[in-house]
Amino acid sequence: MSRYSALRIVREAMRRHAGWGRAWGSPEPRRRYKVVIVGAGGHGLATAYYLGRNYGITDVAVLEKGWLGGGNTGRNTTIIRSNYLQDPSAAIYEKSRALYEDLSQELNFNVMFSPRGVMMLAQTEHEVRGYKRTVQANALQSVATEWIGPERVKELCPIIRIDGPRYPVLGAHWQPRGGTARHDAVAWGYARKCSEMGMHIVERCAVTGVRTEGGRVQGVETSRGSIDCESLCLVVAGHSGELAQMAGFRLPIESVPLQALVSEPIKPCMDVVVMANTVHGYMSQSDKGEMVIGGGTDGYNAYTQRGSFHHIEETVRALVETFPMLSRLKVLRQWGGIVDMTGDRSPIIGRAPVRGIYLNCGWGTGGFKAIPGSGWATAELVATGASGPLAADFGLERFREGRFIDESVAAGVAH
Amino acid sequence: MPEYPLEGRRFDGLVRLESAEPRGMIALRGTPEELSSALEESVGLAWPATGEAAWTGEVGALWMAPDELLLLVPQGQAQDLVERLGRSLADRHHLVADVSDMRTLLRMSGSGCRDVLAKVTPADVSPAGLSIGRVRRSRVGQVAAAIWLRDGETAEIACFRSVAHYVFDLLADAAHPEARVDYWTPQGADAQA
Amino acid sequence: MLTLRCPCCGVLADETELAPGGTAHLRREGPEASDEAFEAYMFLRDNPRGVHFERWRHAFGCGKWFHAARCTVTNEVFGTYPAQTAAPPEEVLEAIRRRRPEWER
Amino acid sequence: MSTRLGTGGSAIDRSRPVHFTFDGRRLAGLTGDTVASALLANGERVVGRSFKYHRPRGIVASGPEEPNALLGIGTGDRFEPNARATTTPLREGMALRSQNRWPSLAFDVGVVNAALSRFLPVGFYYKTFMWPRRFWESVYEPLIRQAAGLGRAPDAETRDPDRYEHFHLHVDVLVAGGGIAGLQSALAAGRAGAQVLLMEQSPHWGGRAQVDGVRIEGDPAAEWVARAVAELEAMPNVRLRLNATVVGAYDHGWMLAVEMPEPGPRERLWKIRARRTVMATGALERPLAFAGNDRPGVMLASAVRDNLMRYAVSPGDRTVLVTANDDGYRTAIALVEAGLSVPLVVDARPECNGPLPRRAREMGIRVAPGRAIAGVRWQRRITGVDVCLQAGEGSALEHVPCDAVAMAGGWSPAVHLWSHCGGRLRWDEATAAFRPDPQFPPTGADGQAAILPAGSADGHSRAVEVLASAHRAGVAGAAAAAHEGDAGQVVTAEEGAEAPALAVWRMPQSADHRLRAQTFLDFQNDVKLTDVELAAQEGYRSVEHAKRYTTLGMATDQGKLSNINGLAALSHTTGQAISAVGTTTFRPPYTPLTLATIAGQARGDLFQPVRRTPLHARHEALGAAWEPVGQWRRPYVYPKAGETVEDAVRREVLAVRSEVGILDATTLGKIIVKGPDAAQFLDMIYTGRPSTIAEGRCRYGLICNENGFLIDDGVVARLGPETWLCHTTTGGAERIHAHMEEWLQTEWWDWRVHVLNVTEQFGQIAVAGPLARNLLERLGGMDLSREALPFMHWTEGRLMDVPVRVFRISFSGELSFEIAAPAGRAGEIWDRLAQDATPYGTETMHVLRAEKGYIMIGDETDGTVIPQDLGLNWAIAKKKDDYIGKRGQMRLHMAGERWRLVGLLTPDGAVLPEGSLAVAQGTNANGQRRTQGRVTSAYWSPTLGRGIALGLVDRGPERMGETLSFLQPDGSEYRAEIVSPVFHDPEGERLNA
Repeated sequence: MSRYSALRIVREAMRRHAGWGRAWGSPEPRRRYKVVIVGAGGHGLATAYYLGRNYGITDVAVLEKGWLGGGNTGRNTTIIRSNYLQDPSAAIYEKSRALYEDLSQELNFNVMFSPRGVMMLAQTEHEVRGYKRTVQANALQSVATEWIGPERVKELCPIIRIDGPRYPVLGAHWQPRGGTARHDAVAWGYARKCSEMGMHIVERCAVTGVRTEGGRVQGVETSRGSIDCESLCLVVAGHSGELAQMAGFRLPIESVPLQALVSEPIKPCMDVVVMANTVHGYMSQSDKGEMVIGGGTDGYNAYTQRGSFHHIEETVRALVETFPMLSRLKVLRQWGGIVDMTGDRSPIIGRAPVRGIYLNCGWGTGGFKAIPGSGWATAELVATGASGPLAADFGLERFREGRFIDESVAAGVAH
Repeated sequence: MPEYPLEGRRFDGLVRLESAEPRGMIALRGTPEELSSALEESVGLAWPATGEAAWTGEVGALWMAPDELLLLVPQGQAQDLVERLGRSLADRHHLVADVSDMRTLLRMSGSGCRDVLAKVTPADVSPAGLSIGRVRRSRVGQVAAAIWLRDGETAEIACFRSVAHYVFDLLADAAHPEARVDYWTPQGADAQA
Repeated sequence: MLTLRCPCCGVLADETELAPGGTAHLRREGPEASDEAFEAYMFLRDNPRGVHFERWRHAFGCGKWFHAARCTVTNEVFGTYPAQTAAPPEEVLEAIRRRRPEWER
Repeated sequence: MSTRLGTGGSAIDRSRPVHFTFDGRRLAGLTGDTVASALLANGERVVGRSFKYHRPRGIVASGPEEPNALLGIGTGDRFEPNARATTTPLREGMALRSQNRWPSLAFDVGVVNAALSRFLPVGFYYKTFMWPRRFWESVYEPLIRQAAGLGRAPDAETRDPDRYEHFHLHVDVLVAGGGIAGLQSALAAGRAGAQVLLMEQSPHWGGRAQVDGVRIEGDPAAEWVARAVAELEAMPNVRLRLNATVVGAYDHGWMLAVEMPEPGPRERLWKIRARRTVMATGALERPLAFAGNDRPGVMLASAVRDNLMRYAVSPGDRTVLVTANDDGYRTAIALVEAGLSVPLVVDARPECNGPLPRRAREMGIRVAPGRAIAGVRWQRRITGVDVCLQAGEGSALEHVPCDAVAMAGGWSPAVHLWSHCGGRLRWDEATAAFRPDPQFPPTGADGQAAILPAGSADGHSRAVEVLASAHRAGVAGAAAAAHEGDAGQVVTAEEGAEAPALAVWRMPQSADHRLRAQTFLDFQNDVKLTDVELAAQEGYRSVEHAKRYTTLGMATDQGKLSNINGLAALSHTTGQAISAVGTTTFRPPYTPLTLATIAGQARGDLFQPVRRTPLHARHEALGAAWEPVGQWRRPYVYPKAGETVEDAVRREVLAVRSEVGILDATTLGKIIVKGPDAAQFLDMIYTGRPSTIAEGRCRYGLICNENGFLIDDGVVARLGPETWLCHTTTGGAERIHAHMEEWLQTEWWDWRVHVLNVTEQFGQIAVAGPLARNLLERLGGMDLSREALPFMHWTEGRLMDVPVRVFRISFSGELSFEIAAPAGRAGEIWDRLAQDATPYGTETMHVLRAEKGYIMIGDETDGTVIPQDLGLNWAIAKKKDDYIGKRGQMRLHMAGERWRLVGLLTPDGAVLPEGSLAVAQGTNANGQRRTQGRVTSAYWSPTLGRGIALGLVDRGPERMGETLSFLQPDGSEYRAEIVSPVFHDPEGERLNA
């Protein structure tokens, strides 16, 4: 596949763009691969990409039951940040954020990473303490964040009301290099590179069973035939429980709906990402001009990819209070995704109870920002059979040992 | 003299809002099997049916839960009744407490009651859903409350003391003179008949 | 927006009157439990795609906890029942089998 | 020129002109006009610029599907961007502004994009703007963002002055849509006895039938509509609302609707719990895909008809109709009947001899069968069309001068509500449309179909079928709610017969690239035929990929116009049937929904409840600085005139240490636990043994969750043989009460225990300081002497004749009492105490407890701390076999070495920054600096005249005297010595005084 560039566009324009080839191939699946990855979302494709890039493993198939990037990758609010409290989280999210910085150039696909800055508003004394604590931690984790006062908040985001009657803004936890990226492009960019490396991305290929023998994985049954593999990597946010069941084990995971919405496009009025956790809402403005809005998860298990309206109501209420100028703006579309929630709300990257099966799941509401780092760490796990430093603390065993990675301890719980 | 959060507050719009006159309130927990006879003799009221209120004059027994009633008595009589109940229930598994100061009672009057209520509660406030004598515990805005009708045009709302002003302000805003819905009124009245 | 019939007060409750409480019929594991048993009790879940037994509290109503059998794919509700039980009542199981013949516990 | 005709117009009142401005120009319309019809009446053809190419665009439609006519409406605090001209009623004095153009609508520099369009193929931004790397942030992205966005953003300090509210409703049958189908459904359901709500989005009943010349029961549709409305209005069980759009379908039959009441709040959000919803939402006409179909003056045939009949507005003097069905002819006929000229009807069908075409011919309208449009000639206005063979590549056969084009591409049922909540669609080849699939309806709690499609929303086009299906739906809806009354007969209808329509997805059939590159599918987002083709060529073949790559259907009309034509283009290019391509999922809302409407009343003061203690007004009078604690407002400190917060805290602390202070402790939770099994129950809830508390005494207790983590603490008092009173933290009141009820109801339901949360029954006042006792004794009524009421005892009696409980407990380290009085009488006591005691707030309370080394839930704990970490082992009953959290605390990581509570003192008395981390040697495998402890609370201690801190430090208690280094984000360093956490009165003499 030839490179993308402005020059190429000009050349193609001269011949009515007849020369553009497929962004990624759609091969028939082979009977056997060294590594089979289930789930062609961001995490699955990134895992495949770094298997090739870092370990030269390209005998890889990525199986997708629907359309590539059609899960939470294409449904989230695209926020990228690494201002986490706990060391293991900060490490993997910062690795991820750093990879995002050069991802467009590396993939030769513009993922529009926009490090416009992420601010988390502190609106209670408790939040102030929580965020100041996180700023302290970030400094030692080499994550560049700072505590800023209300005036600076107003300066960075003039549309915020900092003197609200109910929850005046007391300050904010500010990560200047946090931001957003174009979610579809991330999946498409990785897919294109994987394809280029000769990997097989097989869409509309549903896994219907997992074959194991003597506690070791042999392969998978799919809607497009049976496929053998040495290593099986499950990266199916929202459906990890089902896949685990096929392989005969249970996970500390429940699947719940997470909703988001966008407004009609308006001219640029907000150059940062703002999260207001006291009132449960966060917002950014897309390059297209839409206000992209998210909130908390629904409280019950569901696979419906839609949620209950009162969560939307709570979030919108919060944003109208924090950004009164939005009052007459209109919501264009709301939608839902299914997210894996683990016992401590932190992800799982590690070996499954069945040998040869590797897990990458439980990202809850925060998966998009982690895609490159998560792929990097999972590739290492699959290639070497052991977790590297990035993934070390995210293994399943932590639930048995009571060694949790709990981010809710700081005020910043939303994503 | 005891203080009441909404003393002197009043609003006239689609309905009239005001603080109901103070009453003694008693929380009574226990099963009807254990307590109904004692209730009968000390208050003269039978255990109300699920989700209903039983009244004799100004004394009422409001069904709160399968094992909980809220007794309404004239102001100042709560403590005495608590002691009487305590004595007659001594050998029964129960919990009785004077909670006169814990909740605040609002009164809403006028033909717009159902319309105004429908703006603030997800409960079914249609004549069928909220008939006279029924006690509906639900939300009013963002807080918990109990709602019942004394007659076709009078509703009483009990909420916790700390949010009395919120509930009053919310209802007053909902009863804004220019915010007519005319869903249950005036037609609503006919629908009942 | 779910509506569930509270079996304790009979009210058809709007979701905003209810507080969700996660998977039902978990057996508590105390100090004598093995690490495995305790982990399972605390964290491991069936998380089924289909019939799910779950807990709800009628938080803004009568305050009682109750259980619901609900399909996590369609949100169909097969029945609700009081929480004072270790297993779903037969009539609820019956209702489930009527609507989901292939279902097994 | 579009103009207002001299006669006609069912919706307008010619006697009442309405004045408004458009881009500053003064114009006049009529009462009853929409903004769109008023603009057309004034000859305003160009109303906006498109998103990508900034092409001039005009009004295309007459309903919510309008993609182009989006305007900025109003000024100042009432400014609204992106308002849809076709659904916004015209109001006196309205100020309208066109959007997405600079400097002016007529001349827009953005149009350069159009000239460069060949260099801006679909998705070009994914392929470029990558080099030089830093340009993305500094140049490219800012450019892209500036170019994007439609309407202007309201000013930062805008404060919407209008009211918004919600309305909850439970009905048997909700009917969405007030056309003849909706009316018929409502009649059937209403007659059957069901509670019915009928909602119509427009200000008129009857929908299209009236402009389409349908006759019902032998009369013009309008007359039947009037009769139906009258009958419905007379039914006590039926309600009708105009200007109310059902915008969303959610689980369990929960429907969302928006009403624009007049007069009333600006918008009202209806939350409707409907047993069944009849979807009588009608159908949307499709544009035709031909070169230049986006030119201002090209309109949907139905929109032309609506403007003509309702508003007496003609889109032009000479209108060419291009159609592929008979329905379109109605527009040609109407135009000619209105005295306007229709030079040609271009019909893609080789045969067009149905009654309507015949009628048109009889009226002298020239009809060209088998023809298509090869291009629209445009010089700031349409000057004519080139006509070609539909079968060919587009070589023009003739040029027809005209100034407007009406296009009739067939109808798509408005199935959005069906799809919102899981209903599936099926492609119906016969009608060339996606119709609701009765096999897979959206289901309710009962697993049955919650939505019943009716009329043209169900794919019916003939009035007879429309009414019949509507009647069936109404009857079925009522029956589902057990209303089986006589629904009456379905009415008869007649209308001109129609010959079969032809599904035409592109004009001409084999249009060459030049034409396809000028053929628009999505007008607002500027998606052209060639864009969809390129997307498919690049592998974006799944309908979702194509949509996201081209942005087709993602504009503010959410694909209402473009969707089907886009799918057809995709299927044509990929060679798969439309049914195989499938469609993207429709999401709520059906029409854009105002944010403030969603917030409703919950704005400003009503945003969230504020919880007030019985002493609230007194605190206010004392000028308290408030701290929100949950929804409570608590006094943080009481600054006096000229005092800083720090001064005030210092003064309050010293007052308590040297004299006496009073604190409003009302918010602390108070839960009564009573019953034969209460002792056993509390021993499970608490880590200690409340069962062994003697009557009349109190004890400090800890509550953990099953995971072992400390979640709350407080003093437990034994009130009687089987009665306890449990105090919780402020945040704990509801949480712990729920926690107790949960265990009682779901685990130990056979235990005989009752729990009652009486938090708000009492006003509670802490009286702390060496002078506390004699102050209270001066109130009179109770003996509170050391002998009568020793430390950790309680008693009850009357103070100042107010019935009270007095607890001899302390959270300050001083001689201290807590007085609980009925909430309504706490004020009397406070007023008396305030004469001689210093009121103090939560910040002072924090300093006092920290000086004494008492932990604070939320400061020393954060959900990951177990009691053992805090040196609270003494509050854990080791020998107890079980309590909630015990098993959790036995796990590997909990039993191992952990960070534990200590005091920290800086050599120079400086205050350690809260959250500071004590660094250890080296870095971990991820290059992060290792740490060995953290500061959990730090204060300036007025009592000690220096900074003090509590912290959790790795094996802290074993390391007394060691010095730790706390590295700060700014690179500076604090050093602090590990000391005992008790800084004040370690022996507790003052406490026991």
